Amino acid sequence: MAVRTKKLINNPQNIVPEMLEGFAAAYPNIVRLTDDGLIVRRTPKPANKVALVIGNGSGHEPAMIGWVGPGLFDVNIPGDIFAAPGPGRILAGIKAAHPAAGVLLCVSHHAGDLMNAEAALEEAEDEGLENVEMVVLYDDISSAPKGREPERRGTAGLFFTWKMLGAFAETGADLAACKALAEKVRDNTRTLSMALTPCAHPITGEPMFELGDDEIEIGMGVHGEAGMYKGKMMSADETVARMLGPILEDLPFRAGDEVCVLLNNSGSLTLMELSILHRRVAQLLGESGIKIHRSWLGAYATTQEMSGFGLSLCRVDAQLKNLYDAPANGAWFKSVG
Amino acid sequence: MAVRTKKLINNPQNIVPEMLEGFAAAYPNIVRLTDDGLIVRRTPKPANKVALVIGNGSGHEPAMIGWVGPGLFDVNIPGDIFAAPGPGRILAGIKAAHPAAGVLLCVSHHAGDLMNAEAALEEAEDEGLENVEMVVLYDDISSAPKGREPERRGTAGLFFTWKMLGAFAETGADLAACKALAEKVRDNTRTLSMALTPCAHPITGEPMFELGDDEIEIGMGVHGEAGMYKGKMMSADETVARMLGPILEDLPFRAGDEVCVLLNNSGSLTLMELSILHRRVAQLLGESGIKIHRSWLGAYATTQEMSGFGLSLCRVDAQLKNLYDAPANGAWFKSVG
Amino acid sequence: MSEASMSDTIDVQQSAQIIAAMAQAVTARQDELSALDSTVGDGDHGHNIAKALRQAAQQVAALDDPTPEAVWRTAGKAVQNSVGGASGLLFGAFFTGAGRSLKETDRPAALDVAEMLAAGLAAVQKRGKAQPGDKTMVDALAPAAEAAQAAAGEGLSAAETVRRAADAAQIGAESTREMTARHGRAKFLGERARGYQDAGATSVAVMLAAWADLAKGAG
Amino acid sequence: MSEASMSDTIDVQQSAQIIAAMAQAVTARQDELSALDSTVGDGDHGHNIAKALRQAAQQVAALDDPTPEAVWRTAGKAVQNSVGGASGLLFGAFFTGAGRSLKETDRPAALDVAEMLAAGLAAVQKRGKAQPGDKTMVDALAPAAEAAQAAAGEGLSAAETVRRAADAAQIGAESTREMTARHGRAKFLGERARGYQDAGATSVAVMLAAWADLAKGAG
Ligand SMILES: Nc1ncnc2c1ncn2[C@@H]1O[C@H](COP(=O)(O)OP(=O)(O)O)[C@@H](O)[C@H]1O
Ligand SMILES: Nc1ncnc2c1ncn2[C@@H]1O[C@H](COP(=O)(O)OP(=O)(O)O)[C@@H](O)[C@H]1O
Ligand SMILES: [Mg+2]
Ligand SMILES: [Mg+2]
Ligand SMILES: [Mg+2]
Ligand SMILES: [Mg+2]
Repeated sequence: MAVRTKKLINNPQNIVPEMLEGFAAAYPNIVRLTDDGLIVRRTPKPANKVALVIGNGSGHEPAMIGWVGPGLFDVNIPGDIFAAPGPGRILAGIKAAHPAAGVLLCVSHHAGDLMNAEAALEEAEDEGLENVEMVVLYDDISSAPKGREPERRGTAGLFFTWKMLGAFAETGADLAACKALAEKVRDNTRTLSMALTPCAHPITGEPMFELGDDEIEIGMGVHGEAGMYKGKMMSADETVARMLGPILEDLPFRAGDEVCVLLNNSGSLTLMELSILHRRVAQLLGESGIKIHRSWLGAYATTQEMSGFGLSLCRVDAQLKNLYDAPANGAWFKSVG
Repeated sequence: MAVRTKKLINNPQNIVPEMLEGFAAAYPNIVRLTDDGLIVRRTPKPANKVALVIGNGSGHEPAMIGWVGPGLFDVNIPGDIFAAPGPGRILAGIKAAHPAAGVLLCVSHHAGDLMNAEAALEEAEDEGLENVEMVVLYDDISSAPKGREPERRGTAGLFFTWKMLGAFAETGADLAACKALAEKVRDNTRTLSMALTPCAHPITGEPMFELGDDEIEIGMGVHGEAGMYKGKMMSADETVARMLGPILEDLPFRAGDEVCVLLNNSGSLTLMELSILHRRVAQLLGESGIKIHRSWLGAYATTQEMSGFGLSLCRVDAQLKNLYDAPANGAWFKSVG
Repeated sequence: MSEASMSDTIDVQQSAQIIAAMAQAVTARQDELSALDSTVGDGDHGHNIAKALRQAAQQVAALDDPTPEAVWRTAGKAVQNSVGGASGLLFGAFFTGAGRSLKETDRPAALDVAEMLAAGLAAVQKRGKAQPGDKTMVDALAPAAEAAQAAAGEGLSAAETVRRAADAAQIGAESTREMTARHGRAKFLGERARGYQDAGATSVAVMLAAWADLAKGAG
Repeated sequence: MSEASMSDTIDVQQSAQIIAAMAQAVTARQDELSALDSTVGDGDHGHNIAKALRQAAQQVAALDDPTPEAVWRTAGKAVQNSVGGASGLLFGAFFTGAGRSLKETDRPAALDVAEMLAAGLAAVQKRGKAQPGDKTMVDALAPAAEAAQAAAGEGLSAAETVRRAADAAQIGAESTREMTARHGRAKFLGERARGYQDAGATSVAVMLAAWADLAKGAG
């Protein structure tokens, strides 16, 4: 099985701080690393705009350190590898974003992220911080059935919320509006992911899950959490067909709808493969009468060097299209008009 | 050894055309796929500006299909996997770019790329095409000793020429000036690359070279061509030290110089590892009195899912810094002011 | 070790020693705990809990003029913020909850132990929403708290109370092998999680055993 | 197969057959040729040359009203543009060069064969700059051209001339095993390339052997 046990690191205990230091040294024009290990914008957002804050386990780069910047997030609170930051650190992140016209804490739905965010918000309340709201984001249709969407976990499709909410907050929208927008994008987004090979946990060096040489798994979470289907390797076209069907049914996406498409590389898939996959996605959407507004192919949120991809669709209207096309300038996510 | 033999493709013979179709369908606002398999800008450059054309073997995505767009290339001629396009296709690419104020054909120095480009230029001359020039680009210090620079091969450091020349051509500079600028960037750029694990050739499915479980190779070419050092795995900091020394000596880069840094992911390295590597690069450059203008960490030219990276430095002056910071909007390379 | 301490109350010095002993015990079994987490989770639990408890032991040692309550609450904060994640938050909540129960300090130590475990369990369940049977640390903690309550009620010594709790936790941890998960990453495995012992429950057993060994030595 | 053809001149039908036979032969040995390329190169030579020659055979078959010169030159263009790369360009140059030499058509076929190989070799060397001893296809082509020249000078038949050339190419290809490379991707290997037979030289030997087999059957 193709697990890369070699990693170019120093002491495994220092991965996160060394990564943050090297990252901040590379992009001083965009971000700043604070003494308490937060990634914040080099040029803070004016105080009359809502600040966007997100915490997450590390190991998913470019997410989320690379998504801090104009048109995107204001503060990222990087946790340990695959572990959400604790409440104390989240609270520090919220304070670093203040004073803006309120803080919206975005939470990718995983047990750890949610529990720590809840604890942090209680501490914020105890300290009398005002105008702090939380929005829980999820998209993965394999993790809970239709009708129980709030139980679903957050995966690559959060891309759409990050991008559109980031643009929306720059317009000066207020906290309630920002939260509503995030929910709107979330509720129109669906994702299904698959893996060809696992990755090694950077600290333990062990494979995060097992897959046979001719096996794939569909419905993986972003830490190798089990999916809904484990089976034989298929062609690119068959893989797409197998994944797109359940996605279309779930929302459901219908003829006449307009969508943004994301094919997210979970690590070591190639853009060559993503392009071949996208060919089939575009063909099938065309056959279903669904129009593509924009597609992005790339590694936007990874699970180390795991090879696989997530297929996400977001149904868009005029408002969302505008926000999607707006410029953004994170270190690792840039959009040009 | 960690070779991923599974690839998400259909018929291996159709990889390139299917990739181009899927790519063009994803980015119709930026590129267009012509009937003869060229990737050209959706909105052509005005005829009074020099057009930039490049051909290359496929399999290195995002290079070069993702580098076509405003501020970058005008036409890319994708070849078969790891095989430069033939003279007939290069000639078609040159013609697709015409009529602009001339065409500069950029050649990444590899035997196949150069021989085919030479043959194409002879055909262009035979057909009476005017204002077509060629510039040969190279950067890899491991492929020929100092003093024999023109024998060196082209690797990830060509990034700097692509970016700066792309911006320069947009200013309306004439053909001779464009060629001189490309040579200036090239002559100030040095690269050394290393690999941790090979990749599989997408057509044959076979590993492109061999490396033991605890081995690395320094000085690799972009198709697994042998390097100058094969040895035991080292820490990130040791790897950087081992690679940066020869690079600094070669130009040489000196105290007081200002440089742009590129850490190019050859496929399945993680941004986490690149950041940790960059931390040490920044430290060592600081100790040498060399100032970093900008660093970019990412996968800009890959060798499929090979894991490894290239370290490139480009010495910059005011002109080059300006060009480097100029906006660009390729499908897979974007720069925001 | 102070002989007096274990016999009457959970005092400062002893609290710090308990936390240090727990840190040592999970560090010694770190790889085994990670391995347990690797089939049904992401394989890092041993690393997480060892790092968290070492951090806790350090921060506790650095306190000046602490109370027992402060010692345990400091440990809780340290655990929560050193590694984060679900387990950081929940194990942190356990320590913080246990610490809070030490406000009232005029009880015999055995009752303190029972109260600490009950309060710690309540804090874990408040955050994590897991019930016994859900294949989590609660499956070790709940029987441990129950056993401690019973032992203290019978008038056993603090050392004996902790030993009973530790033994119950061990049995509870082993019982998770037959469960399917309803929380944490393992929940997505469904039936496939059966046959594997829960990592977090095992940590609880290891930690309580370390406490029991220490108490026995002291008492 | 027309018996007459091979005995006097390299005509259209025969030219097309030669190219088809070459395509078939390299396709049959495609994997072996790729394997040769895999240690010192990128392991795709068999794929490249087989695809290129199949393309050439197809395009040649589609010509209407061709001359022998046009057949070989069409094959050359097809090879160059179907796979590209160093080998596409060089094998293409070989066919194009060989085709150009057929402008003069009043020679006996044996002399045509000798001229074609000489002209093909010259075209390859003009583009690739490789000398004999550099571990490339030239190490098969150069002795083949020399052997053909000698055979034709001795007045041997065209079929015998091709056979001599093919045998010389085979020996030449095998001789590359002892060489270090000065061109292509293998050059970066230095001494490490020693011991491996060059893929391109082997293809030349396979192609000429296919021609010789065809000529024997016809002549
Ligand atoms: N909701 C929950 N309630 C109680 N315990 C939980 C819950 N979720 C997870 N756990 C415990 O956490 C353990 C996993 O811890 P760890 O591997 O350190 O964290 P992570 O899952 O973030 O990698 C599980 O074995 C389980 O005992
Ligand atoms: N400069 C050259 N002159 C002659 N032959 C060459 C030269 N460079 C490469 N070759 C031939 O090309 C062969 C490799 O072909 P192939 O693998 O198809 O191309 P690539 O190296 O582009 O993958 C080598 O085995 C060698 O015989
Ligand atoms: Mg974890
Ligand atoms: Mg090749
Ligand atoms: Mg875990
Ligand atoms: Mg090859």
